[in-house]
Parts: sequence; structure tokens; C-alpha cells
Amino acid sequence: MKNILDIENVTMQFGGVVAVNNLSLTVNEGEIVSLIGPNGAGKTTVFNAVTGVYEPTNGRISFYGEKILENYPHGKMKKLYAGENRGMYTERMVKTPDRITKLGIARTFQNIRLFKSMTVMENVLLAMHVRRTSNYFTATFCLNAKEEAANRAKAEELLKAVGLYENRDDLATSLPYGKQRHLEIARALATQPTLLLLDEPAAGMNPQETEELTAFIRHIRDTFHMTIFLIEHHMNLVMDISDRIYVIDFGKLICSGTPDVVQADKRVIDAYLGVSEVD
Amino acid sequence: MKKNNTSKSRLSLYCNLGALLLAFILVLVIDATHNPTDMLVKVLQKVCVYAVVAVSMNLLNGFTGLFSLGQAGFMLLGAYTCAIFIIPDEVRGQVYGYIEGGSIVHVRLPLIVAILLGGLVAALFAFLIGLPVLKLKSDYLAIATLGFAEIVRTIVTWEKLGPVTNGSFPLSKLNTFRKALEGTPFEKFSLVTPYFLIAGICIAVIVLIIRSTYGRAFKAIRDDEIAAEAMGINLAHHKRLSFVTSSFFAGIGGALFAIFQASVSAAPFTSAMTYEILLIVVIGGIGSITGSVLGSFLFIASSEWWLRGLDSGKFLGISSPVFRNGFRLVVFSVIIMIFVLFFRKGIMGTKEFDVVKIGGFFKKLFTETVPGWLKKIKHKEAADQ
Amino acid sequence: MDYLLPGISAGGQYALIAIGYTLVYGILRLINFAHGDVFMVAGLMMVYATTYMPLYVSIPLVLILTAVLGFGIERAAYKPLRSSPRMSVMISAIGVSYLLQNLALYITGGLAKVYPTIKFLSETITIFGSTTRRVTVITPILVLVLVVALVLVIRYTKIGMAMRAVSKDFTTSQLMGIRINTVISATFVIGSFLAAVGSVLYFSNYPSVVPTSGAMPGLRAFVAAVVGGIGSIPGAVVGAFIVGICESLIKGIPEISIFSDAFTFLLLIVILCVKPTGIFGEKNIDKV
Amino acid sequence: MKKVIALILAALFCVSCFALTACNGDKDGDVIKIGVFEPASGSNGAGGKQETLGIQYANSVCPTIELNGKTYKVELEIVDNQSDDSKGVTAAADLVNKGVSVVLGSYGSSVSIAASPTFEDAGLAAIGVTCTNEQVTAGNSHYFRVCFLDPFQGKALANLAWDMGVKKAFTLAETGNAYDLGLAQSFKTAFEALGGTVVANNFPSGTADFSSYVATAKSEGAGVLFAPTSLTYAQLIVQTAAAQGVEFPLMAGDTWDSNVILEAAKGTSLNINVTTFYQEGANKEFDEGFKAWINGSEINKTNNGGNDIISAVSAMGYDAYFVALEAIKKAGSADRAAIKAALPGVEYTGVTGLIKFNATGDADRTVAYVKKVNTTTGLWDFVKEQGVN
Repeated sequence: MKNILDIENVTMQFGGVVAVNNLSLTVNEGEIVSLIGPNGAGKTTVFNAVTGVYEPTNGRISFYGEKILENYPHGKMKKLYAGENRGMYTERMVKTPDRITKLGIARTFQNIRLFKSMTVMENVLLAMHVRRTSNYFTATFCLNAKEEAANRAKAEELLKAVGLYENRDDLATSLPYGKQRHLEIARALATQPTLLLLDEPAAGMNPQETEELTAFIRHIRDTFHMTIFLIEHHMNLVMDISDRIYVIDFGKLICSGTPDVVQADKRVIDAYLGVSEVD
Repeated sequence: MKKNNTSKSRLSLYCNLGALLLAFILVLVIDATHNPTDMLVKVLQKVCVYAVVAVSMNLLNGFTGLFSLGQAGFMLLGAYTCAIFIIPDEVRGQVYGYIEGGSIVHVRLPLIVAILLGGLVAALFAFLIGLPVLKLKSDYLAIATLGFAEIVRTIVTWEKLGPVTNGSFPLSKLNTFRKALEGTPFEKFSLVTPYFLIAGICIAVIVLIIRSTYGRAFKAIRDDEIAAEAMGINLAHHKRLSFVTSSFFAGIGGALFAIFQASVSAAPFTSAMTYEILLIVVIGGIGSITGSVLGSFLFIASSEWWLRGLDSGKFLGISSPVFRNGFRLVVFSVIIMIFVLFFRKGIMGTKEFDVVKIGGFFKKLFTETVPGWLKKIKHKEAADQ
Repeated sequence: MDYLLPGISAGGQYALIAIGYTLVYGILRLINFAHGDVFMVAGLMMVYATTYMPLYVSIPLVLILTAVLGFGIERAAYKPLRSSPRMSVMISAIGVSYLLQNLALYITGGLAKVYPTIKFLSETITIFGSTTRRVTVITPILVLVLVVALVLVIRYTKIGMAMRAVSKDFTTSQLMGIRINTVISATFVIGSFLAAVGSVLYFSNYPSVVPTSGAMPGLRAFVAAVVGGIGSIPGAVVGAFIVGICESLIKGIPEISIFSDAFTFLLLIVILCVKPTGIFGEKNIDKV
Repeated sequence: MKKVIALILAALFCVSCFALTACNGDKDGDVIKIGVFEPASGSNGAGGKQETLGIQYANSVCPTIELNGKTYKVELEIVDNQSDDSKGVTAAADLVNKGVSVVLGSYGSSVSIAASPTFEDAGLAAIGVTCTNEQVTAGNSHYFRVCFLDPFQGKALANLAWDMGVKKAFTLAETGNAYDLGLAQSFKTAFEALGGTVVANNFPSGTADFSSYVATAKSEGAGVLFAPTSLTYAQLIVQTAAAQGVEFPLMAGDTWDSNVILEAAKGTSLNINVTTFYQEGANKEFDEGFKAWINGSEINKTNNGGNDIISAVSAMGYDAYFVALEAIKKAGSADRAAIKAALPGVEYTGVTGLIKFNATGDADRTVAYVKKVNTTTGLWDFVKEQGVN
């Protein structure tokens, strides 16, 4: 199995607060990998670091074996840095989120971020903008009609796949909550990624919806040959779907492995339930 | 379902094009029947100028969500660039009379080329100033662009630039469409028509941009920058595109403004001018192209024409001592405040003017609403019985 | 010294206006474009007030009326838009500015009004070998006194604490039971009051009031607020003095004197690009 | 709701297109209209109002005109061009559409220049009252002017300064203001030709603090401060100069000839000299009549700045009105083209002297009046007539 995403010793520090501490993990091709942990453990921060929204304070992230992000404590952080591995990395390589998306990493957001003035269809078409072959001039004067038509066809297909075809001309924000989540995923898929990051896709869903979502995520993996890295609180979903699980608490990796291994780990239980005072 | 949809949109397209054609014919008729100094002609010319600028500002503020207040500065750049190259040779020396050594520009360009050049220069400056400024967040961007416009206005009047810009003295005796078309078969149609055509083309191009995949990207940036970036949209690149495009058309608007006046000086291009344009955009509806056009017409026509009576003591046949100098502007600003506070979405909101929809509105009025009323009345009668 | 003194004096006057900008921005995240015009209206009111009553009545009256005006503008033009996007509120501010200017134009009939002479302020004195008016010297002192008073108010009174809380986190402080509208009104009242004080000092120096008198000082004061770090009161004061002194110094060099305003804006753009939060501003991280 | 509004607007548009023809029709046979194209607001508002007052007074003195044995009433159509070029264009069109036969104005050259093509298109003759920039009349046949030009005035002022024994002059003008810079430039050229040196300085529009500029003039050792600015700034400059105890004289052109300056300078020790078109006292009948007229109406008095001192622009406006009447008489009708053709031949001796147009359409003037502020009485003292040789 090929290693796609490689996070090495990443530390994220905001001011004096270390949100992610020396985290290393890998995601392999075709896998569904989950990142779990109690609230405030730093899960979304990891996603933000991978997608370039935040600059890691220290550490390196590689995609398909190629370094995409690297940083070391410098400037103000030089003094403030409270993490480990100081001096391990010496280069600074920063990419904006759009370039990372172009490389093939797409994401959804924990708090849904659809384009509210656009229809469902436009939301998906917009995501295809990143793969355009037209330029400003040709696009303006409709010289890219073929591409536009192809994109439309592709978008329709995608919407059919996520069950939103009937709603394609509705405003994105007029959709019910669950469908908005689906649209977020469809939009992420439209950027033609190889790695899909899902940030709490089942948040706010009832058990039945969650079950449907589980099937849906599998379906995506199989039909689009996607690698999926997700954050989730619904343990049923996580245990059901994941090939491997990483657990973090207070920004530190405390355990990793298959669902069975993780479920049995005492540190994980402690992290979620709190350490009993008797011990 | 799908087929129906596209045929419907096609119908709407044709109808709207038809309406546009009708407007064009109306303009031709106006040109043929009016004097060059009729108020209607002057107002329509100015409306065309302002429409281009308002739409360009809407592209930036309404569709890309970048709150920029530099429009007057870019207009000024366009106006000056255009004006410098359309001064007839025989009066050039006279126009630059106060400058030692006279003008150093000895080229004279056809109007269209000069207008385009005006747009290009504005776009170039937009590119340069955009590099640092576009990184700023909303209101900081507004104030930085406002500052830029003020800087440009000062630099143009700098006496060291006198041989180019004529310093603080107006560039006058500019070539106009009327002079340029004199003696050609189009002579009769040289009043509003050229303004209408150029404005029409500019606005059409902006509409095409907005409808293209780039337009979608602009809207995405307006809706949610972070999500847009996560979907692979290069924020810096697209913001710059929008900014430069908007400035290009503002520059063209400025060039038209110069031709409209047949003279330019830096003084009118103040932040007050930008505010005026912004208010036009707001009245028309932020995010609606036709709204901006309609807004320009209403703004110019009422402030410079219909409400003029408020200043001179007699309005709609009523005389009152309240109607004295300045009252027009007070009434006008109150109207604007009403719009800002109570009709926040402007006349059009984010919708576009659509002949079919208006037809549909009437149809609905007569096929549904009126029968509905009748039905209600009937029901009531039935109930009464 | 001939250039420094007017610079300091202008700086002090900008400072008083800039505080109004900074306070409002700190709480509402709104550039109150109408603030400069409030300043102008204060000047005009003074002109009309002194024709009917003596100075010792009209000065306090104008200060109070201006504060009421600020309060009224907030209630009428900004409060209804509290839940709409920031851009709408800013447009509303521009609309108010447009309205105030046109109203002033209507009332004055487009003529420049001569500001009443306040004997005490405009007497000529000599300091460090250069002649100037007393107002030049009084301005920085008065500014310091007012700023210290304001800082004390903000630090130790209940309303001051509420203001600080609101500027830190609007929604949370609302949840904590702070009466948000009272706080916002207080901000506008304080800002307008200081602008009125500034207008008395300013127009004692440059005694003609026209409808556009407020625009440029307003913009300069805003630049000052940004340079100092918007939201910070000491920042606004320091920024104002920087702007005032730079402007005055540049005016002293004939070759570039026309660029004094351009320089102010250049300073703005440079500061925004290098350190958008200004000298004393705090950095915020957007949450995703 | 929105749609209804949009519909109404569309309807309004259509109506407006045809409304105009209806408006035009009310041309009364017994009335001749003279357009007054002056600023009543904006930076030149004060001056424009005083100029308008002169014209209005002239109209009240002579409200009728006799043509071919028939008496016509002369009506003034006054529009406000807001001292703004682009608003001036539509204001000019407004005049044209009101059917005026000839136009007077404007105070401020750049507005006149912007409106000039509109008048030309309408076949209207325009008579500039106090716009002194060369470009107004140069190269066209429809714009005339009754006042002297910048180069003349600049030269007169330079001679005046030189005669006072000044060797170094400091000029101060507003950037972006063609009047200021034009006059400053003319002064500079003339003064340097005489052998003097000139330090030129400009200030940006909206400046309210002139202390640095006055201080610079002092430190440069200037013998005179020449500041041909508009009134708004003039007032500030005078006050600043007074505050700094300036000893050298201040000089300026016709814009400073206003009671605003008198008020500002009263009680100071300043020496302020201006050249101007008219000197109060030169024509008693006019002076008394005008004062009585001003004092007769509260509005007029307010527009004159709250007192009854006659500024030169009012006198010029008064003369311009009569020049226009002469032209109408000569043309024998209210026809625009006939008036335009008649204007070059008009010769009229008004309260400001003989007005006779040369080939470019400018009145030939040979002298400017020099006045000085009497700081104790707060009135103008006549100094002399200054020629250019």
C-alpha cells in the first residue's frame, strides 16, 4: 500500500498554547483513516494545518512522498516555542490552501461552509474551477463552451451520485441540514481530489442518517477510488468504517491502530471519560 | 424538466436582447430628434458614463465582495490618459499655455484607441496598487483605496508633471464623438449612441465575466473566502483579476467622462464622487448589474434634472421658500438614507431585470391574482348565502 | 519650531477626532464615515449658537448637542442595521455623511461661516521664540487631560468595563447581560463629545466652516487611528501626533508641500501593508 | 414589491424621454431670458453669489428692453453649477433648455471651460464675467469676457511689487486650482522678467492650516507674500499671517477683493494689497443704488456676506448684464445667433470702465485698480491705478 499523506512531528502553537504537539501520522492509499479525540483535542487544527489554512509551527507534511509543507520555529516563535524537536527542521515551505487543493487534497468543514448565494449546481461547478483549462479571456467570451458543457455534465453526474440532482437549481442554503452535508462532500469531490478530508460529516445527524452516511462514505471510496481521512465523534460510524484510527488528546497522539485495538486501549477510555481519581 | 428549463432561459435571453435592441432604437430616435444640448441628451450621456463605472464597482464590491473606494482615482487615470491623447494638435499649444515648454506629448489618437488606453492605464495602476493593498481585510481595503485615489489626484496636479498632465490646469478642447463623426454618415447619431454603444459593450463584457467560471469564483470569494480557497481558488489571483478588471472599466468610464465634458481637471474626482457611485450601486442593488444601470439613470436624472426645481423655488407647480439653493441635495440624501435603511437590497436586490419575468408578473397578476380575488369574492358571496 | 508647534497642535485636534473613530471601531468594527461631519456640524452649531448667546453658554451647549447628535445618528442610522453585514452599516455611515454635508450646505447656503473668536484661545503668545496662538499650546495639554480622564473612565467605571468587554467579544458580553445598546450609545456620545471639543480647538485656529470642513480632518484622524492601531486609545493619540507633525513638516518644504495629504495616505497604506494592526493594535486570528 | 418599483421606474424612463418636448414649449413672446451660470455652492460659492447679486441688481435697475418699438421683459434664469465641472455641464444644458438668449458667467474658469462646448452646441454666446483664465475665450467664437486676463493681472501685480521695492516674492497657490496657479505663474514670469526672484509654493485643496506656509515665507526672507487664492483660503491666510505678526505685505488678485478679507484683517497690522476690477467710489450712482438694493433684502445681504460692501465682482456682473443688453439691442432680437454675431461689435462704458472686445473675445483692459486694506476702519483704501508698462 502506498503512503499518501505523511504528517511528521507537526506542532501547532498559538501564542503560548500548544494545540498540536509533535504529531506524526500517515494515511495510505485507499484507506479510511479516522482521527478522534475529545472536544478541543486539536483535531480540526490538524486538518487546518494539512490544508494550509494554518502554518504549522514545527514539522513537515508530505503528500505522495513529496514535501508540501514544512516549518520551524522562527521569528517570535523562536523564543516562545514550547514544543519538541526544536532544530529538527530548518526549512520553511508554505502553500496556500488553494495550491494544496490543486495537488489533490479536498476537505469539508465542520461548520458547513457552502456558498450561500449560489445554487447547488453552481456550488459544484465552482469547485471544478480549479481544474479549468480556460483562461480569463476565453472563459469570458464563451470560447470554452465545450469545457463548460462537460463540467456541467460531470456536475450533474456527481449530484446524482449524492442524491441531490433534483435540488440542483435550489439555493444551497435552502437545503435541509443533512443534504447540505452531502453537498459539501460533492463539492469537495468536484475538485477531483485523491485524498478527501471530512471534518465531522455526521455532526448533528440522527442514528439513521448516520448509518446512511456510513454507507455513502464507503460508496464514495469505492466508486471514486478515494482515500479518506476523517474526524468524527459518532463512534459507531468511526468503528464501523475505519481501517485505522488515530486518537489524540491535548494535541498529543495517545494511541493508534485498528478499531479493535483502539477500543481496548485504556488511555483512550481515560481520555474520553477522565482518569478515575482512585488510581 | 431539463429541456423546459433551458428553453425557458433561451426565451428569456431572446426577450431581453429584444428589449435591449428596443432601447438601442430608442436611443437612435432620440439622437435623430434631439439637439445636442437638450437635457435628455446630456443626462443620458452622463448616465452611460456612470453606468459603466457603477457596474464596474458592482463587479468588485457586489460580486467579489471587495469593498474598494478607489473608483474615482481610476476614473481620473482613465480620464487623463484619454484626454492627453485626444487634444487636437492645433490647440495643444494653447491648452498647455501655462506650462513652460508646452506639452511633451505630440501624439493624437482616435477616440476609441484613447478610451481603451485610458482603461489600460487604470488597469496597470490597479495591478500595481493591488499587489500590496488587496491583502487587506474589508474596511482596511476601503480606506487604503480611498487613500490611493487621493494620492493620484495630488500627483496628477503636481507641477513637475505639467508637460504631461497640464498640472492643475484643465485639459480642454478635447475631441468629442460629435466632432469625430462630423461629415460621416453617422453624423446624426453622434449624441447618445456612441456612449450607449461603448457603455453597452463594457457592461456586456462584465456580464459575460460574471456568468463565466471566473464570475462564479468571484461570487464564491464574496460568500466565503475560506471555503473558496479550500475549493482551490487562488484568492490573491482572483481578487487581483477582479480589481484590475473593475479598474479597467472604471478607467474607460473616466475616459468617457472626459469626452462628455470635453475637458478634464482633477478637482471633481474626489472621494465624494466615489461615494456617489457607491450610492448608485446601493440604490440599484448590490449584486445586480441591471440594478446599477437603473440606479445610474435614476441618480443622475433626479439629481441633475427632475429635482432641479427644488433648488429654484418651484417644484411640481408648488412654490415655497423652503425650495432654495441646496434643498435638492437634502431631499436627495434623505431618499438615499431611506434606501439604505429600509430598502437595504436596493431596487433590484441581487436579481436582474428580465422581460420574461415582468411579462410573467403581469400574466400572474391577471391569471392568478385577479381570478383569485374573484374566487374569494365568490366564496364570500356563497358563504353569505 | 515654527513647523513643530502647528504640527503638535493639529495632532492634538486629530487625536480628539481619532478617539471617536477608534472607540466606535473597537466596539462595532465600523468605520464611522460620518464622524468627520459630526465634527463639522459641531463647528456650525457653534457659529449659530454664538449669535444668540454668550460664549460661556454656547460652548457647553454645543458640546452637549453634538453628543446628542452622535447618539441620534447611532440610533437612527446604525442601530437598525445591527444584524446586517458590516458593509451595509458602512454604506449607511457614508449616507449619513452625505446627508449632513448637504444639510449644512442648505442651511449655510454654500457660504463659508466665520467661526466666533474665543478671545482666550486665539490670543497671540510667544513660546520658544516663535509666535503662535494660545490654542496651539493648550491643545496638547487639553488632549492629555481628556485622554487620561477617558482612560480612567474606561478602566474603572462600570460602563468603561462594559465597553472593554464588548470590544473583546460582542456576543459573549451580550450573553453576560451587558446592555449592548447602552454601551454603544455611550461610545457614540463620548466620541462625539470629544469631536466637539476638537472642533472648538480646530476652528479657533482655522476659523471658517464650510460643509466639507469635516471631510479632510476626519480622514486624517482616521488615518491616525489606523496608524496607532485601531481600537486603542493611546494608539489613536500617538498616531494623531505622528500624522499632524509629519503633515506640518512636509508643508514646510516647498517642493513637496502639495503632497502633505498624499503623504498621510501613503503612510496609511504602508502601515496597513507592513503592520495592519497599527502600532498598538492587537492581532486577531480568524477561527475556521 | 420590488418588481412594481422596477416597473414604475421603467415607465418613468419612457415618460421622461417625452416630457422634455413639453417643457420646452413655454417660450413667452414678451420675455427675453438671460442665463446666469454661477456657482452658489462649492468652493466658489461665495464669489459666485456676489457676482450674481451684481447681475440681479442690474436686472432690477433695467428690467426691460426695447426692441423694434416693442418692450420686452428681461428675465434671469439662474442655475447653480456647484463649482463642479461635471455638474456644470448639465447646469449649462439646463440653461439652454430654458431658452435663454445669452449666458453670463461663470465665476471660476474651469467650470466655464467645461460648459463652453454646451453653449457652443446651442449656438449661445456666453459672457464671462470674472473668469480670468486664457483658455476660456481662446480658440472659440462664442465665449466673451468683460474682465482682464491672468497675464495682465499678473503683470500688474508684479509691477506693483517691484515698485514697492521688493526683490524676492513668495507665491502661494492651491494645487488643482487653475485660477490660483495661472495667476501665480503669470506673476512669476512678469516678476522674474523685472529681475526679481520668486519662491513658488502650492498647498493641497482642503488645507486649513497655513502656519507652516507663512513660516516658510518668513524664513525665506520674502519681501511679499503673493497668494491669489479663493476666499475660503484667503481668510485663513490673513488670519495666520496676523497671528504670526508678518511684516511684509500680502498681495493678491481680484478674488481677495471681498469684505471677507476686510473683516479678517481688521484690527491687525497687516499690509494687504489687491488688484481688482472696480473700486468702490468710482461711480457714486451705482454704489448708492447697489447698497440700497442690498440693504433692502435680507436674502441679498446674506448672500453678500452679511454687509453692504461692494465687491468688484458685483460691479463686473452689473456691467456684464448691460453688455448683454447692448448686444441684444444691437442684434435687434432675442435670437441666439444674432446676439452672438452682434457681441464683437459692442462697445459699452460701464462702472468698471470701457468694455470693448478684441479678436479673441476679451475686453481690452489697460489698468487694474490697486486697493489696500485699511486695518483700522475695516474698509478698502484706493491706492492707484496700475498699468502694465
